[in-house]
Amino acid sequence: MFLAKIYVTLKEEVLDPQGNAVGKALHAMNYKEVQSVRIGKYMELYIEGEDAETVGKRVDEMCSRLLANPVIEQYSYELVEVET
Amino acid sequence: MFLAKIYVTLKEEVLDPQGNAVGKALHAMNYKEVQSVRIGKYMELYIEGEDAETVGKRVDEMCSRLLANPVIEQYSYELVEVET
Amino acid sequence: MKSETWKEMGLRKNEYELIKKILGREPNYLELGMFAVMWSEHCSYKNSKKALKMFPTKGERVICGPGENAGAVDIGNGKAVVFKVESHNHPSAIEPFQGAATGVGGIIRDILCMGARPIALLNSLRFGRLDSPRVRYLFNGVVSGIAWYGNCMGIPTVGGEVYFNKSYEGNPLVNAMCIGILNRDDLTRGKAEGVGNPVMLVGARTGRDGIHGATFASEELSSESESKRPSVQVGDPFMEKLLLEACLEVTRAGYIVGMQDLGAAGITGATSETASRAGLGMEIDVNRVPLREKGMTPYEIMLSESQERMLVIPQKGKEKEVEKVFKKWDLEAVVIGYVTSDGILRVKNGSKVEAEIPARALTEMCPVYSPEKKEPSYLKEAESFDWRKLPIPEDMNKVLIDLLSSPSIASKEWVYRQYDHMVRINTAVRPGSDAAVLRIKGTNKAIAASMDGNGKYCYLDPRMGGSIAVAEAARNVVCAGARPIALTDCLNFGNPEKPEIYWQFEQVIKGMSEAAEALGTPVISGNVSFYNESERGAIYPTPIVGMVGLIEDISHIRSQGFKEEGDLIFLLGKTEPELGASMYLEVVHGLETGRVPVLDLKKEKAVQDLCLEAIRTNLIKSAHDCSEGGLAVALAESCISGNIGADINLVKENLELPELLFGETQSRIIVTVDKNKKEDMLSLAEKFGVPTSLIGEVGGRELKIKVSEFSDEIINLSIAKMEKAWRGAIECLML
Amino acid sequence: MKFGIVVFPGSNCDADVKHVVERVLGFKADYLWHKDKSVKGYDCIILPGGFSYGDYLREGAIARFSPIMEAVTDYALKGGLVLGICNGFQILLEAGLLSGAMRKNDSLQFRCHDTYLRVENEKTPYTCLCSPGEVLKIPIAHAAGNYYVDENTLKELEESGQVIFRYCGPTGEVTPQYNPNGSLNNIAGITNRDGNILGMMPHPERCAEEIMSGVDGRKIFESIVFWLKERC
Ligand SMILES: Nc1ncnc2c1ncn2[C@@H]1O[C@H](COP(=O)(O)OP(=O)(O)O)[C@@H](O)[C@H]1O
Ligand SMILES: [Mg+2]
Repeated sequence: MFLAKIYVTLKEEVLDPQGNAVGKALHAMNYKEVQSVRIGKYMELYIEGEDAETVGKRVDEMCSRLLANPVIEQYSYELVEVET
Repeated sequence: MFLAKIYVTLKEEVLDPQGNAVGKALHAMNYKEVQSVRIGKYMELYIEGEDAETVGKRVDEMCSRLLANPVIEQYSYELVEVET
Repeated sequence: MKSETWKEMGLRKNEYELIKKILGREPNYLELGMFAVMWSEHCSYKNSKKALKMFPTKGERVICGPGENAGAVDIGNGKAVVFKVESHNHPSAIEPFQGAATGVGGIIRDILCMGARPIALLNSLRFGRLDSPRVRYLFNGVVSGIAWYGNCMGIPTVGGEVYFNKSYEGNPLVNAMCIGILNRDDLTRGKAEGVGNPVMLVGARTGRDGIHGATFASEELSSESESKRPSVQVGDPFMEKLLLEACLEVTRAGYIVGMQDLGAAGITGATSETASRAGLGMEIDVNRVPLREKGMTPYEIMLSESQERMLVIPQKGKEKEVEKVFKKWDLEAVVIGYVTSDGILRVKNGSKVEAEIPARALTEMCPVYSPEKKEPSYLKEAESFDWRKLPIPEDMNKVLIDLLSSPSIASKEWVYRQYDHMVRINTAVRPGSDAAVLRIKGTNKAIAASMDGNGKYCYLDPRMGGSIAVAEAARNVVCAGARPIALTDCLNFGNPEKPEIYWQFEQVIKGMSEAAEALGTPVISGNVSFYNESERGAIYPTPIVGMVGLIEDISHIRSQGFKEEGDLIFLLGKTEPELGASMYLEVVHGLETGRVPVLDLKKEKAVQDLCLEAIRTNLIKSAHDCSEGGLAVALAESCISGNIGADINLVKENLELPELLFGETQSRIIVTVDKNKKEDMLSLAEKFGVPTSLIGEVGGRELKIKVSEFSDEIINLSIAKMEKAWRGAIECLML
Repeated sequence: MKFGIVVFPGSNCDADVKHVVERVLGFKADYLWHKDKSVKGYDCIILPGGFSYGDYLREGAIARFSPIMEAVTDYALKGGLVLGICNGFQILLEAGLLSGAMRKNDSLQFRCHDTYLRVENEKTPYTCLCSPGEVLKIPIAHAAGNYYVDENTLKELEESGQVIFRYCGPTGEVTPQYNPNGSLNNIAGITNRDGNILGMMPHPERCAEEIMSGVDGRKIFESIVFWLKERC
């Protein structure tokens, strides 16, 4: 079994209204040292599989097909082997 | 300058409707090997600061006060020092 | 300048020559870019302008018509309503959620810059068929995008329509309409009046959004900035909500002389249009524009289409007050220039002049074209199609259920339950009836609104289809108890450079104009969307009409559901032997052909006048027009909406059963009347010269239809069964 | 009698509540700006619905740090009446004035339609004109009304009568079929232990006049008025 940790973030040039609003809120709460905030998604998938390579390929496919929206988002992931 | 990578996830005992829906969608797309899906948030904050320890304390505070809701969520974070 | 840069920017040779003549010199790169966007079809309407002149635009109530950011009509009590529709088809095809969301954001700003408070949103949507996963993805994304933006803004989305047809498979249509209200005196124009008045940019920061518009490759734009340009814009409804409140506050305070949203062509469009409307000029400094990204060039700044921005022109000396209001709402407001007397739009970068163009040249001097036109060859064939050669199904119950559960006819609850349609507590008739009704607080009045259009009709007979779109929209509003007062339209077509498409375009406008004239509903605003084509060809020509009607007394509000056991059911208007272009042919036989039902505008007007008079005199308790699916579907909808059955007896005469039950003859309305008022209804109908028949009675838990010459009931279906088919159909397909 | 209605950036039912208080009930209502620091002189504070701060991050998460929330908290802890409707409820949860949290609706969609609510406790300032078990028809409009709280607290809420409204059928049957969002125990509204703070997802202000298809929501406002009068 593998645990896939997937990070989906907005592409750099895409506006992040949510991140902006949170950044402003942090400033208002006096965390003035915060320079910028970007908010994305973090997903944990437990996946049955023999070896990291094949699982990795599948995860990549899931990301590009469903989990991330390639028009505005980018993704990356890590695989960790776990005990069943 | 530090980059704080923050992970906010639903507590284990809290049902994750979004994760379940994505899990079902993946099954329907024939990724039958997916055992479970949990969806959380991934945030990147750039923070001005001298040393990792003080910045870490501040980040922890931001998380517990605003970025995560302790009733249903847990958080973790990493700090990376970056060039300005 | 590199030769033929103008070509890459989408300008024609004659246009480039004209630009040189206007300027008396070669334009520089920025100037050329500004001309290119302003003279693009999207901004200049150069291919459609002539045809659009056919529309009737004047009327007693019209305060301002096409040409302003939105049209405005007087509704009495010192108040006016402002409305307009706009398309966001192409962005929604690429990214359905954000594309649709930013479409809603855009149309709201159009209403806002008239100084009006937006009080309602509607939308008209077209998709391919729901059995395709891609279509389901688009449909789901578009609906949730519309929901997100409107809900977050606190503007109720009260109505609209959705059709599914394979002609839209590669090209979904997303048309959004917004209605606003204001005191007549507060009406603001998109005019930069008063030499010396400051020009302020407010709201979101400017980024490299949507610069491609009219231009692509070039030397001046580094490949780096090219790659940084997002292809899709992300909406920020929260920002727009703040913008809305702040703009209304400065308007009401009387600080400003003009206001204009930043839409297509960004700062270039807003500055040249406001200056040109006032016959004045403007000088701005791109250096002062707050930017979201580093290293933006004047070209990028002038052409950026970043969302959630407005141009505000305050009276000189009121800058500080305006700034204060925006600050209160946590928004930036920055003076970027001032109004000048010389008629020139002058763009500076600090002290350096980057562009100097007569403002009028950008907005008024684009050449106008009359594209070639040609009647398409398929029309004759369609017209001669004879449905009587087809077999007639045995089981009409099944046909009715199939029609009720076909996605284009089925309940759109799956859609509108995702929209907050009640916020602002004005929605007296919610989505799900013929038209939505909004009360006007502080008066005894209400307005009704509906969006309609039938692409298949327009494909098979553009002129008739155009007329029917207007007539049906008006009829829907009438069924709610409202007198139609004006309309807005969105004309969705394929590539106008194809002669067949342009022919359809002209015919549709002709048909719409005739109906608008006959029904007394001037066209006060609108939008054209061309190039809706994919490899599979053009979409059906799809004009969408957004109709607004006025209810003088809220006690006249009506909805489509049957009300009370024992009420009499009348059919206003007469069913003709017509079945061409119907949903029946589409659902039962998979055919989209035949002769479109004939609309007689005199009859239409008479039916509408009769219905309104009968509502005004309290004869009518419910009203529902017959549209797609014909009489049987309309009866079923009234049963389901009212949660009560009906016993119907129809006379066959010269009609075949499918024509009688499912034909889509125009100018028909089903109404219910108290059982003691039969004669009153009939004599009123006679007075208006409308053939009217008593067809049944409200009651029971079934819809039962008997037809003369047949001993058995032709239709006998429980409400529960019909409701399940109708209400559950889309949800079931979307699971 | 005077009501205070807090306006956060992104509030959008503020005007609706004001309309009902002033035009339907005939009392005075003031808007209270989120940057204000005092709520003195009011008999009841209402946090209206909407999308404060766009509902970015989490519903109510940012609004709860608005300057005025300190004053509201103070006021509430001293026993003042505080009613949070929809987004207002979410803000009260985030602020810790009520227990629990909201998750996204189980449908993952925004839902806007009528719901039926069973009145589970008619002894509160907000329900004192209702009869026990009365069923009210009040619409919802939200994307995150899926109430959650840990098991122990839930038990406490239930036992001490803090669950005020539950989603139900037209005749009061509380079943999953009538749960529009996945909320635990079909919960639609709760109070704090003292009963002076109510959070509810449905919008009573949307059904307080005949023309708005139903007047059941008026009962909640009238209860407040009745309770305040009785107490004086
Ligand atoms: N996209 C939509 N948004 C909101 N309401 C919709 C939408 N589509 C359909 N509706 C609602 O469903 C009802 C029926 O629509 P439709 O079948 O197009 O009616 P009609 O045939 O009378 O024009 C109308 O009240 C309409 O407002
Ligand atoms: Mg209709």
